[in-house]
Amino acid sequence: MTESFEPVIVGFLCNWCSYRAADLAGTARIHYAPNMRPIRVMCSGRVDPQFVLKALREGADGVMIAGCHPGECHYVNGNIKTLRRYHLLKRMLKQLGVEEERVQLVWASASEGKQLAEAVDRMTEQLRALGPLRWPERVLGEDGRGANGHEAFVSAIEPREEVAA
Amino acid sequence: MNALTRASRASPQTFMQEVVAATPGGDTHLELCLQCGTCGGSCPSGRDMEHTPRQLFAMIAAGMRDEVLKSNTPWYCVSCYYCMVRCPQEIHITDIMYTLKRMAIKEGYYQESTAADAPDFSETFIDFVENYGRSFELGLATRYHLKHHPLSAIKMAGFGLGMLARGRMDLRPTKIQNIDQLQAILTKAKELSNGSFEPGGAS
Amino acid sequence: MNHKPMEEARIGVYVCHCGTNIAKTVDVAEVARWVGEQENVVVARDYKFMCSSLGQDLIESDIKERGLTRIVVAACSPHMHEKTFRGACQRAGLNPYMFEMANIREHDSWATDDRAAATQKAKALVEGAVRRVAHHTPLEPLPVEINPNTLVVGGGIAGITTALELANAGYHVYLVEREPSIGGHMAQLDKTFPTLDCSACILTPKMVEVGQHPNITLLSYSEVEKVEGYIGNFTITVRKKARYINEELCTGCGICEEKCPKRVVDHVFEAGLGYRKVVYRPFPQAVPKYPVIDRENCTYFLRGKCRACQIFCPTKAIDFEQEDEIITFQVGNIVLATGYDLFDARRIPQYGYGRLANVFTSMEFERMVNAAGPTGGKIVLRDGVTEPKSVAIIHCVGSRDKNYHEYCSKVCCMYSLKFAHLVHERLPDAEVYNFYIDIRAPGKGYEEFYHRLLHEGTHFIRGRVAEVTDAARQPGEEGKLIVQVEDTLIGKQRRIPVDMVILSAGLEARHDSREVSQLFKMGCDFDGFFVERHPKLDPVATMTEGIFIAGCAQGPKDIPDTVAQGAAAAARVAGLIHLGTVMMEPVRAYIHEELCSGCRICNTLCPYNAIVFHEDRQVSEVITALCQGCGTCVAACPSGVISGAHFTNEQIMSQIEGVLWDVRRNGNGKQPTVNIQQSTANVQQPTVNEP
Amino acid sequence: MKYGYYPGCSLEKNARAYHESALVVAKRLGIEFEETPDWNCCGATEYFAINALAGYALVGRNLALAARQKLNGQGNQLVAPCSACFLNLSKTDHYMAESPELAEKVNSALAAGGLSYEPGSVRVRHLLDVIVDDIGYMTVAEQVRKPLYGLRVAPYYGCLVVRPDYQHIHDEPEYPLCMDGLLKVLGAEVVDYPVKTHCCGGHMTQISEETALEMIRRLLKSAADYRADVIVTLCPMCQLNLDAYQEQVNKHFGADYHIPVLYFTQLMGLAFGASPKEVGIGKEFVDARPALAKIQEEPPQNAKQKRSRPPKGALPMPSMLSHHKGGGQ
Amino acid sequence: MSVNGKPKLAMYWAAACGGCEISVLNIGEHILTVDEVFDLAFFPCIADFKTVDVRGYPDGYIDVCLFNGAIRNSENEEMARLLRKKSKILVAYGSCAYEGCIPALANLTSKEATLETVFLNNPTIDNPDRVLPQPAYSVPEGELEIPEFYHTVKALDQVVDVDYYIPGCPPEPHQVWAVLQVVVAALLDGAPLPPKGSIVGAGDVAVCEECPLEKREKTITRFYRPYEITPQPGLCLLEQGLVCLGPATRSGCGALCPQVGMGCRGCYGPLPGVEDQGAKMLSAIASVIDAGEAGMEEAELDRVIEEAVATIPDPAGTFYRFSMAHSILRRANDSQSDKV
Ligand SMILES: Cc1cc2nc3c(=O)[nH]c(=O)nc-3n(C[C@H](O)[C@H](O)[C@H](O)COP(=O)(O)OP(=O)(O)OC[C@H]3O[C@@H](n4cnc5c(N)ncnc54)[C@H](O)[C@@H]3O)c2cc1C
Ligand SMILES: Cc1cc2nc3c(=O)[nH]c(=O)nc-3n(C[C@H](O)[C@H](O)[C@H](O)COP(=O)(O)OP(=O)(O)OC[C@H]3O[C@@H](n4cnc5c(N)ncnc54)[C@H](O)[C@@H]3O)c2cc1C
Ligand code: SF4
Ligand code: SF4
Ligand code: SF4
Ligand code: SF4
Ligand code: SF4
Ligand code: SF4
Ligand code: SF4
Ligand code: SF4
Repeated sequence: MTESFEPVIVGFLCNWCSYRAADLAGTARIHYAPNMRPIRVMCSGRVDPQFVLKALREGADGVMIAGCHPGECHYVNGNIKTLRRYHLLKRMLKQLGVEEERVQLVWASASEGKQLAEAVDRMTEQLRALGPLRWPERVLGEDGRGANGHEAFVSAIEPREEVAA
Repeated sequence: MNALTRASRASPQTFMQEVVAATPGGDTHLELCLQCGTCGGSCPSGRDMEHTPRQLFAMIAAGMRDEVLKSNTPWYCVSCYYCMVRCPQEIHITDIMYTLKRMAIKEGYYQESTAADAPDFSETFIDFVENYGRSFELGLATRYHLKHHPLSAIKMAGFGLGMLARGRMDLRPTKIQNIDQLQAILTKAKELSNGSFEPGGAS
Repeated sequence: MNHKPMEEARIGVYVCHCGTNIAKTVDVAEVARWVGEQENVVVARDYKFMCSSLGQDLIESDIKERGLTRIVVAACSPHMHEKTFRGACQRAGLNPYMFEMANIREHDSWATDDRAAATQKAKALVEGAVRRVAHHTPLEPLPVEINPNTLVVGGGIAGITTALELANAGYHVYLVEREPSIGGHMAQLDKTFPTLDCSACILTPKMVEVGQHPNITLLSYSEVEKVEGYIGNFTITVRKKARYINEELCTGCGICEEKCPKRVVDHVFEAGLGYRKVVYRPFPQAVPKYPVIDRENCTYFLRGKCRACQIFCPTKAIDFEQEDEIITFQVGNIVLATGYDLFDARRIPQYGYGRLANVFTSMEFERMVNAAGPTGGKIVLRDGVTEPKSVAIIHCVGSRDKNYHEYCSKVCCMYSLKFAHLVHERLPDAEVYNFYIDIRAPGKGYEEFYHRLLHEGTHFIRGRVAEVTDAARQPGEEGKLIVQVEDTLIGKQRRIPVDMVILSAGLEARHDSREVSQLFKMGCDFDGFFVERHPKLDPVATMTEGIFIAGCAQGPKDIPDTVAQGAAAAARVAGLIHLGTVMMEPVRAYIHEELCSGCRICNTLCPYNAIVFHEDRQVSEVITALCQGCGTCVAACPSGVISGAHFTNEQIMSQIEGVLWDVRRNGNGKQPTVNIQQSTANVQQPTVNEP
Repeated sequence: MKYGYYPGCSLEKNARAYHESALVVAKRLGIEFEETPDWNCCGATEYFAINALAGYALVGRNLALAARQKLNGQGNQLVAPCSACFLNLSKTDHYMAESPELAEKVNSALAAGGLSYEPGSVRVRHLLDVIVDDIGYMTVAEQVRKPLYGLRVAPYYGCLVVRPDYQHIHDEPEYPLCMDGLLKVLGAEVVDYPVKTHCCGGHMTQISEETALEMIRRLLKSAADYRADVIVTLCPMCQLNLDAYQEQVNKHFGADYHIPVLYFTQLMGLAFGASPKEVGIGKEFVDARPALAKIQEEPPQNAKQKRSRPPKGALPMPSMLSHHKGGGQ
Repeated sequence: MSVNGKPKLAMYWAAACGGCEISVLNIGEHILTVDEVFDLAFFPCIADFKTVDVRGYPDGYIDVCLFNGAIRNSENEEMARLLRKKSKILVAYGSCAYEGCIPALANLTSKEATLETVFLNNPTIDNPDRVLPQPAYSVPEGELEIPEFYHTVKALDQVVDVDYYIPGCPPEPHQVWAVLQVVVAALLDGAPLPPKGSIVGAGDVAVCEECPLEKREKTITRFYRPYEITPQPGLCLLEQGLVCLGPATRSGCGALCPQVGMGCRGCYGPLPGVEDQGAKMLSAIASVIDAGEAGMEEAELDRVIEEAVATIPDPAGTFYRFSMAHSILRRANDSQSDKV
């Protein structure tokens, strides 16, 4: 856990609220940690838990899912489904030894640029304290060049052609 | 991280930043003063202050260090917190008054203020607390008044007798059992306070 | 584990400087150089203003000359210029959906000062877009027909303006108003600043026009209960509350009101300063003209006796059996003009409202000075007779105060000046004190009005009032209200004894604005005002297509601004109706039926019921016309057989890989595959003007 | 319910009447107190003026000791009857929670004495709040044996219990009503005078007597204007200033105030049937006995009717209590 | 192909339960055909071969090797590499070899904890000296080497290149037979082989497709463990609150488990286009939990949802029962591991 460790956060931001909140934060020149890298989705309900795992597996130190407050979803209640998935996912990630702070669900409506910025700052702070995740090296012990069958693993999770016998 | 707050906590350069850094607790918001005057209007002793709290803040913003620390204003603050709860910018005014008192004492300014003996009152009070763990009104009254208001001390003597007669004053101070522990804590606190929250300390 | 695109993608990447907006913080040249080395990137350039016509030309010519098949622009938010660049692609013959934008301005350069970190982040965002765009497929936007009818909610001056503009353009409007009459706050006002025209005189003709317009269906005393559907085709359910008056029989003669034996304080129209009967019209010029029976206070409803109104009604229009009516209809667009609530001055007890009799709110004062109001226009104390000899007007009550509302309410300075003028006019001998923090008079003729008040001899005291009290300290204060303030220009505390205090309360969002915004599925800001699509460039549209806002529902404003917004919203709606169809983003879900197992997980998830299950074939299907593309079902299908156009798993997974280029294992050190275009654009092009 | 109890220096000395009456009342109401062992002075309004960190550490020691008490097996509640103590304890807890930097420093100081304090682990309560909120008016009413009929009481809250209200006790710090309600339950007639949260002058008596006496005069004048028989306080400092300096105010301003100043617990005790001595009556400078003699056997007849109808033609008066929501077009 | 013209068949078990060999034998009378068509080159379960025999074979000597079992220790890995070298076609046979299966559930914990449970802290264990397996151990006869116990259990293709996959725990006999037929046709008649990397012996639609139980719109308020309720016959189990991975699992088994009232555990692995079976099933299940609605207070909302999802006590074990080794995260994070 070096002093200079800067966590990388992948943010899944809903097009209608949190993405615009991030736009607003920028427009208002609210400065916050540059550690979150946003990916736009149409609704937080689009966030497939696979995306979260993928981001962690690819080296992110944390994942932020952001959507409108319950009751304000552009698509009525997509965020409620997100919330349900998030709670179950959180339980599962706990079993997988991923600290709770690493995957966070944040509500930020389009006007809450400040709140979103604060959430990013807060999460960045928390991850700095936790230290890097670096799943491939630290958990899987991969050196990055196909040792331990890494490459085989890579090909195995590629979509495969399949044949019914 | 936020640029808005960063200005206030970083190593102090301006007088304003210095005051903010020396004020513990959450965000003091001092830099947000609108000069609306709610504080000055609300202050019960505002009538007798040389500068209203608002004026003091304008002077702080203008970097008028000497004038601010010489002012009797902080010493006339009675900690009523009216200004603080009414301030539309949620400025921690009362806490800032305490900070200014500390600064004035540390830099010896208070002797020039019209409330020159006020710090002595506080210091005498504290002296008893540090030695006994409890305050001691009789001792405080005698020591402070004899020193500063020998004339009124006579008047106060009547007051003191009234207190004694009503069983409202003890002749001897009470000492807490674990006075060593308290003293160790206070000594350590004073040592640490050279770090921050005190005038001149870096944050 | 790269997700490989189907065919070889030829990608062009354009990194925008946005003048210095981006370039100041992000090393744009370096980003362009670096991305030029990435897989599939054929051209990478940085350029001053990508959205300028020259910037767009650059994309077009590269597509044509270098055979680009996919475009990435790293610039501002897609909400700003996605349309612009899709247009450029289209003009060059490329399907506009083969484009992706990386937001390195709002999300990056404006959010930090750290140049190294910002540049690193920019690379991540650009690489995410590059990986993603490789998986884009050509799409066609979906046309949606627009129902030409419009719903306007709220019949204040904003709603009235919108309704009339549309109706006069020949389109049908349903105007839903909660109160028994339209008119809103403007109907309560006496004179309007700065010209001092009589509010009722300019408003009533418009109200009458609404009432009579063949293109307007006025649903007063009604509330919207349900909103379904989407732009072009909303289904609206309205509850028309029972008035207990048969509108077909009622002539509006007012005899019932006259005969009703019971009066109650009118907290709505008279702002608590006057009384009304239990069967009432809020004011004589009410539109529609029919009265309503206030069920909560009606003696008949409470005790089963009375019926005075019924007995005396000449046309037998009173109907105690009437029930609420539920009405449904279809509209293509919605305008919300629900206005504001006045800040409740009781929340600041030190100003004494509710405790000290002669402290009034601004709206009470409007009613007091109104010739049709409870005092017939006389300015008097609470006892109803005494004329005040001195009046204090306190600005910023509930506004510019973090304990209540941080924002400035924009109109109260001006109406406070108006009040001062009215006091001078009616009580020439009275002293008037205005207590202010700043006088905000930035409108046409507003500052001049302020000067007029200075001439009239108003005392302006700069200082926010600390408290209003009846605790006298000095003999001159006995029996008076004392306004305690720091006169900040003098720097001293002052106590001004007066007879009457008027609290210039601010405007706040409707108490139910959050529920209303949820009903219509659009956003509210922190203070409860509806959020506009863009604060400068799109102030009457919302994030939700087909829903517009106007007037004080969007934020505090005066009547001229309100009217301008009302008309602007009407123009936006008229434009859509005129087009007849809108093109919607083809972001839709699609179920690969041959792979669907019919597990029915997805069936209940769609908020628009767009997913149907075919019992015969045991498979599910998305009805494209209903789907709005949220992607919830896509994320849920355990078999992974629903794909969400333009937000496919491959696209997002690749983007994840891209944004993590620097921390991924194997993510680094791509061999440069193609030629590098290094900051050439700057050199080649002459100076460019601001877009 | 068991509470930690922090009497503070005043209650041991000049405010003994408060202490004694509080214990009488607590016993009747089934409140159990366990005094925080070996507590020290809270620093009043003085310590922060000399050294802020030491001031917080001074209070921090009390909090740390209270946190150790572990009453009721749950979060400790610490009752401080003195306003200044109450404020200093809750302020220290609040600022330590708000500023991790401060918390860390205070804790390093405490560590020198082998102590530590986790912000939030003690809930600081004022006695009035405990009686009104935890016990409730109903239970108090049940204990009333000798109602205070006919006694006109000016409830005086002063500053530090209502402001800055770190504990969020009051619906409305500018216009608190909880003690008014309590006194009404005792049968007293409560005057709604406008200065009930104004400042008593605090330590200004020691620094600028002129300033202090004027502050005290304002309070006495308003109470007198409203024909109060007694002023009721909840703070030793307020009691002392209004009581012991009344004579000086009279001299200085040529006035003639004779308004006894009692603690609310003293009146509660009396209403509960305790003897004046038990609740410390007689320790005050301005003798309370003449005022207390006004207490009647029967509730005054005119109490209800006094609410005269507004004159005809008068405008309706807004009510402070019924916040009319949703009104206005 | 060998001298007698018969293709050489091998079958080997690594970290596995043995069910897979049984499944091959279970193809009934077809086993005779197998015997007829193939020459056994290595099949420790039914014939006496030694590793040295295999080492002696030239590379590519074996035509088809059915490798079952996961890679748990160094011996498993060594055998995988050996058989890869000696085989033309290497098939990951059964869920363990395909995706880690039950052995890979050990990835939810650490090597140390696993050894501890197996050798030390277990009611049936008497190990007062707390002896743990050592890679090397001296006995009077000399130095003994036993295989190294890995930290992470892997699927076969995570250590060697794999040609085909046959999922199932164990694979269903009729599917096994169908696969063998394809291979035989290719080897003997030159028919085309499926493309490398294919998953054979399974469908590409979910188990639900084959499941005869009636599906309705799903609204589930809580989940039950199988012993807690008796499912109503004829009705989809998932709807009744029994976790069934059918929707996220490849068909091929004929929906064996649901048919007998036991929710599908997911042994045929994820569907095409799905990278992570567990995450997908989690997403599906959480989406249809009928807990919490938009109007609620946020804290209340969290509470009711927490409560509902808590009825699935072991989500990782449930959703990754078979696919842990192939899941996106592959194993749990336990920082003190030696990462082998
Ligand atoms: C004391 C005072 C004095 C003022 N004086 C001036 C002045 O002199 N000059 C000037 O330019 N401006 C003045 N203003 C400002 C002016 O009142 C506003 O600019 C204007 O009234 C705003 O109109 P609106 O239509 O947006 O809102 P409103 O007037 O509030 O109208 C909103 C309407 O929507 C209805 N409604 C609300 N919610 C619903 C719902 N859910 N369903 C159906 N209907 C609903 C309401 O009943 C109301 O009829 C003054 C304001 C105040 C407080
Ligand atoms: C220094 C400064 C800073 C500002 N900053 C902000 C800000 O930060 N935010 C903000 O909201 N507002 C700001 N403003 C205000 C903003 O500039 C105006 O609100 C806005 O530009 C007005 O736009 P317009 O179209 O009405 O007029 P203009 O921008 O003046 O456009 C009028 C156009 O008409 C053309 N034209 C004029 N006469 C004729 C003719 N007879 N025939 C043909 N064409 C003609 C002109 O050439 C011009 O192109 C600022 C203003 C100034 C001066
Ligand atoms: S009340 Fe607050 S904002 Fe106003 S002058 Fe005082 S400190 Fe400044
Ligand atoms: S806290 Fe001090 S400065 Fe503020 S109003 Fe009270 S006495 Fe005045
Ligand atoms: S506004 Fe124009 S110049 Fe600025 S970033 Fe967007 S495209 Fe570039
Ligand atoms: S308009 Fe004037 S009175 Fe109203 S909030 Fe703004 S500054 Fe205050
Ligand atoms: S993406 Fe799916 S859930 Fe969302 S609207 Fe379309 S069909 Fe419905
Ligand atoms: S969830 Fe997927 S597999 Fe199941 S019914 Fe829907 S589309 Fe078909
Ligand atoms: S029981 Fe399982 S396999 Fe059968 S339909 Fe239900 S979910 Fe699908
Ligand atoms: S139902 Fe599921 S667990 Fe059972 S055999 Fe089939 S795939 Fe395996």
